[in-house]
Amino acid sequence: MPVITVREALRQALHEVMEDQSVFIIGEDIGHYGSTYGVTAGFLEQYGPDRIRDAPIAEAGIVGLAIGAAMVGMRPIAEIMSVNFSLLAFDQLFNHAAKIYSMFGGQMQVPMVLRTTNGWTQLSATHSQSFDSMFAYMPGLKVVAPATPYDMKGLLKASVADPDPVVFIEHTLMYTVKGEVPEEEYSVPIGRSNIVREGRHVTVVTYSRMVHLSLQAAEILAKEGIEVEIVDLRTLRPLDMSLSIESFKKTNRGVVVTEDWQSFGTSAEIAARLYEYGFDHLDAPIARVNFKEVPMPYSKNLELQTVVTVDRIVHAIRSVLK
Amino acid sequence: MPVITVREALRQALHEVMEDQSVFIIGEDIGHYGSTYGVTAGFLEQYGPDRIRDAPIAEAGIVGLAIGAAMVGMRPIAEIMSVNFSLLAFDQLFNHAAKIYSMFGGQMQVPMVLRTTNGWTQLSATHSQSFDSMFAYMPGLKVVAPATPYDMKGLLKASVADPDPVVFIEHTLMYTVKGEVPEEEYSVPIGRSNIVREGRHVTVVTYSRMVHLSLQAAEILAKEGIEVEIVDLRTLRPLDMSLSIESFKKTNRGVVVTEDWQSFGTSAEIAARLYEYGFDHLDAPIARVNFKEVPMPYSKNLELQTVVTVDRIVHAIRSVLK
Amino acid sequence: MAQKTAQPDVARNGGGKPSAAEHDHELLTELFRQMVLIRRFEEKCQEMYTKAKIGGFLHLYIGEEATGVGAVSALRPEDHIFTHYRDHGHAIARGLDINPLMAELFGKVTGTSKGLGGSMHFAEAEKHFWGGYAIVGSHLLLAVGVALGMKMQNKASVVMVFFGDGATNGGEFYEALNFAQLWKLPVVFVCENNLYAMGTPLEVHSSVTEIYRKACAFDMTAERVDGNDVLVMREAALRAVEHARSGQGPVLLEAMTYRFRGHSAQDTQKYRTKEDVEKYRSTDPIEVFRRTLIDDGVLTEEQARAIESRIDDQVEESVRFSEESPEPGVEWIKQSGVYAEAIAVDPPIHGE
Amino acid sequence: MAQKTAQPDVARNGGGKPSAAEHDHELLTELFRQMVLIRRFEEKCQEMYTKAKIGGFLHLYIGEEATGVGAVSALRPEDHIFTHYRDHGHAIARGLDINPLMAELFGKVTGTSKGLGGSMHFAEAEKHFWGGYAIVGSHLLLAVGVALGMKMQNKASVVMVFFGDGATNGGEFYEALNFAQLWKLPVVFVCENNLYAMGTPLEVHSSVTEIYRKACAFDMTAERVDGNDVLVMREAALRAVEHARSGQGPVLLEAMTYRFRGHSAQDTQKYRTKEDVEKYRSTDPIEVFRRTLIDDGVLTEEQARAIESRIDDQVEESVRFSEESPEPGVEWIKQSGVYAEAIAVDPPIHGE
Ligand SMILES: Cc1ncc(C[n+]2csc(CCOP(=O)(O)OP(=O)(O)O)c2C)c(N)n1
Ligand SMILES: Cc1ncc(C[n+]2csc(CCOP(=O)(O)OP(=O)(O)O)c2C)c(N)n1
Ligand SMILES: [Mg+2]
Ligand SMILES: [Mg+2]
Repeated sequence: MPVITVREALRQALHEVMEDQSVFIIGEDIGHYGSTYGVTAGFLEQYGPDRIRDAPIAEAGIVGLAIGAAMVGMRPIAEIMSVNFSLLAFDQLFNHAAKIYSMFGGQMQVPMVLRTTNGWTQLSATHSQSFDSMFAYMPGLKVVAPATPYDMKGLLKASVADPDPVVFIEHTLMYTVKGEVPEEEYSVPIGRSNIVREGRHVTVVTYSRMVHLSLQAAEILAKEGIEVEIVDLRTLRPLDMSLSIESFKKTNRGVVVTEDWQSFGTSAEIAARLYEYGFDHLDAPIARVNFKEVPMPYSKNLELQTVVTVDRIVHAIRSVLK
Repeated sequence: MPVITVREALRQALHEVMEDQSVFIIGEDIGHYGSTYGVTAGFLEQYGPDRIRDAPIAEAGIVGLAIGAAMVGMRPIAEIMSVNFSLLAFDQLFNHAAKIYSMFGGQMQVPMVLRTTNGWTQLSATHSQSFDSMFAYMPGLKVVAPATPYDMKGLLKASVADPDPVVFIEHTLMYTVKGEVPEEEYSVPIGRSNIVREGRHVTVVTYSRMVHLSLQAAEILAKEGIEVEIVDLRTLRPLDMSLSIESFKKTNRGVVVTEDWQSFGTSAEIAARLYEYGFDHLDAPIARVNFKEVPMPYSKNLELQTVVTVDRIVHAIRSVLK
Repeated sequence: MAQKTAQPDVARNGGGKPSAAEHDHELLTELFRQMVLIRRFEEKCQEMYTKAKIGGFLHLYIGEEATGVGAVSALRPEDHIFTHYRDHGHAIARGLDINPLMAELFGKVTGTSKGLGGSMHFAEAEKHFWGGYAIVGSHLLLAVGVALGMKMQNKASVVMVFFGDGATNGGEFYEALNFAQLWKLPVVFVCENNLYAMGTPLEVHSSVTEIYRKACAFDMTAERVDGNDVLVMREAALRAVEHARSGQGPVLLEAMTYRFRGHSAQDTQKYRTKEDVEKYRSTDPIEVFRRTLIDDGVLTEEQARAIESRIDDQVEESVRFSEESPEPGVEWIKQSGVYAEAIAVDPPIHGE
Repeated sequence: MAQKTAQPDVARNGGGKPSAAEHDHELLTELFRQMVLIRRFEEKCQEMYTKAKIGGFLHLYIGEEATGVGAVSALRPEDHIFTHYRDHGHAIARGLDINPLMAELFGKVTGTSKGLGGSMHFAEAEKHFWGGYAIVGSHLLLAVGVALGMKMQNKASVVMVFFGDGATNGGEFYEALNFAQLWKLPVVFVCENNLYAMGTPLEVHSSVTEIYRKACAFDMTAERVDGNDVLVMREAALRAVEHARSGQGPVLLEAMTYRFRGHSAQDTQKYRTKEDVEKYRSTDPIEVFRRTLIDDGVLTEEQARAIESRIDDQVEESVRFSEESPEPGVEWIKQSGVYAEAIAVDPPIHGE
């Protein structure tokens, strides 16, 4: 199987869905600029300005227009350059995209995808956030946050095909991550978690970029004979906990690794459900590994002490095995 | 002690803080209209349009202006008529109010209060939400959601006096709730939970309007000899779990009651922390009682099946005692 | 190097008041019928609200009927409508049957939104009536999105979107105008300027009180019209729709009107005097139009009465229909009511 | 009833290009010095960025110096400044010492924001330089808020806020203009129109490309000026500041300028040709002003060189200062670094 980057996997998915004439892309600097993270580079030249719509800096507008177009049969892919700017579109996303289907008694559908990206690297407080838990909190949205090139491609295709609004969360530090992607067409269903490493001593539940760091942590611990099982949630809403709970029932120990703030972040719900459904199998409190709860500092050293590192994951796993 | 409503308690607090000339109120329909929920009725006449600022329907503007004014020594109280419209101000609140202190290395403070209100009563999907978990997720904000007239007054006064931005969450169904409020001046510190009913069989952790429903549930169960201890968190950020955990260590059984959606809502963090810190005292999984996870339906019966009721709390308490 | 702002391209002046007699009598009668139907329907709504048959917020359009009826009459079936929470008038003008509308208010499954939406969320997708929205100003962007979708599908349909004067200060209004003009999308923005945003007077909330002039920031065609004259409103809407349909881009119409009732059923109306309201009531757009029709020989008094009494029966019937209708089922508070394609997961995420 | 849009109240035409000789030589020299300091400082930034001494985003102001220097020179110490992420020029023009600025870029505790903010978040509260903000258009509302605070405190100070052409399509821009005009607040909005929002050309992102004309929607005084001529810019800013200070309300200035470098250090500049950039470079505002000063006898070539060489030393010194400075301590990633008044709770909420 060809080994390609996350960026290339996303590009493949987008090229494939663009075959459907109802699909178009709307966002800032996706065209003339050549795409902030290179995902749509060359698309303007290939598909023209009608379907690759360079938008003004107006995030509410971008999402609102996508919703409207979706209501009348288009399949818009709206891109918000970084998740930090999505706050400006929260009203559109939560009060409209998430509500229109049920509020009007199922008369209308909003088959749109909102692509956006988490991330950090000395970008300071307003450019290094994660709002995963906010998106995932909202009934009416589907929320996807894949980790591998395979899942990126497969889930992006499923997201575009889905009749409901999907928030598709990427990560700036993952575009160059490589993995196998088949040449044949495929898609990955929304709402299905995945075991990415088998083990019997401890269950790590995670998603997005933290899958890769967790795998690294597992490698380190494997050398000491600690076998870590890792579940990649892939989708946050609906949240498929079945494999995680099954795994937990086997290992009786759990660590939740998420790249956001701990309190009221995604790890809270994930941990709560592990406790609830794994109740009879609790050998130790479940550890959570997350950002320190501070606006991200610019200073490199402070930033590295704020984010999640392989070391911190290793440490947390050890702690639950004590 | 005089018994007054939540509305009256808020009015008293606002009148008292208005004695400080740097305090002013900005919001929609707080003046000419006479205030949507009556809290600032008569204030325009008493304090004039300079300090009671009827604003255009521009939530980002209202919050943004409040932040700016706070940076130069004012103590603005911004009112967002209903929390559902606060989404339009999330960028201002999260990217500015919450960040300015730390992002500039402590040079500036943002002593503002954002008053807003949760609630429902056949207002349908976009007018019946709670974003408590979103506010509480944000480092840099303090988040307060009192339940009684006493706490409303005391915490509003503390919020206005606080040097940091405070989100102060009220509830449309609580303005007429009555309780004792002393005539002497007082304030209630931010970040301190409170035991509102003592009991030894089960710990209910809750806040805001759910305190009252939980008290009613406790009354019902008391008749069967079940003694429910109820902790009112009062503040969501910082989250003081000490009393809840202490109580849990005594009762070994817990129920978290919050008036929002369950997944990724406030009950997730509260439950996760009870599990984490009460780990050695777990006799049963902790129950969570919340909204059904759907956009709120207009139809009255469906709405009543979606929201939290005393019955559902009673049922949950019984379930953890089994 | 300082420059003067160019004049926005203001649409032709509507000229004097169009005379009723120049119009097709059937059309005139239909406009009259619609206005009366809206009025009587809403008077019944108020009554049912008082009886607690209707809950939530109730924003009545009473006094503003000429605006909605005149504007919507300029549209073709393939055109599209978006509106705000004060949506009864637009729905009825668009020809939505009042039985499902009243049933919606009663929260019944026969309602136009299955009882899920209520007063603020009337909709009928098949009639391209895309619904009432309750976040002020926010639906304008959806309307522009529909226009974009139509343009990309090479359809010549126009989107008309209604909103209030208060909706022209929030950012989404301006974003919508810029997108529409930038991409020359066929949108007719109809601002119903009733002089108040809830209880906040126009001059207290907006730096420019002639709302149509806000279009100048986008070089958008704009016009202020008397929204209380159904024929003036219709003429202006016809011009605007033609402008949009012919590919010349969007238009902003400002319709001057007035609401006779409170902002919602909760409103104590401290912000205006009874005399203010009475002044406007004395030129009630329906009364004035009725008199014109009779004076111009379009209708006789008896014919007018007959129309009114048929409408009263129809409204009574809508109440009966609503009373007898069943409530929506619990499937609406399960994931199947939330998603077009619900995904079952284990354990269920949703506390079911 | 259709009406024409009234003309916005456009400020007096700045007239012809002000001649350098008319001005105080000390002032002219100072303007020159500031522009050169910004240029050399940023050239050093680029060098340090390449050496990975500086991280994150780096948005250079090179080419636009005349705008910031001319505009800020119109302010008094008691006045206030807000700006965007492209903030180095405004900070230096405001007189912030470049040692803490460079140290900020190095992420050191001696930085102007203690190393917490980086390039996009220079600030010095004591100089009323309220900081660079990185959410496009969003800081305009804070600036209006400061103006409101000042007015309520009866202070005659003016707030100047900088932003790009791309920032004039988002809703917050319009909300800010409406609030400022509605409440007649002393704000000077300075749009730095450098023809691109990142890589999106002006005409692709904005329906009206003469940005100053957007003020017409608020009847706001507005003017377009040559932002590449420091004296023209200064004159226009003086007029605007005077207008604002005297209680006549806000002003929108559109400064025409051009950035010579990419949007940020990551930019591959596919959206414009090398020739485009060269054309502008040939009239580099610093070069042109330097030549004028020498031609008009304000400075000799030697004096200009002496200034430049002092600046080079100063910039070198700022690097040395930054290298030698310590990093911020871990107290900044505890609650004490997040809140002016941190509250300790048990167990700690914050994973500490
Ligand atoms: C974003 C937002 N802010 C506030 C409200 C509350 N609200 C509902 S209607 C209204 C007044 C709207 O006035 P206008 O736009 O003039 O329309 P009208 O009701 O007069 O027809 C307000 C403030 C809301 N629904 N949405
Ligand atoms: C709300 C928001 N959307 C997008 C971005 C990403 N972004 C940063 S700068 C920029 C372009 C801004 O262009 P302009 O306002 O013209 O300023 P310039 O950089 O040209 O000075 C964009 C899109 C952002 N920071 N904030
Ligand atoms: Mg109005
Ligand atoms: Mg620009």
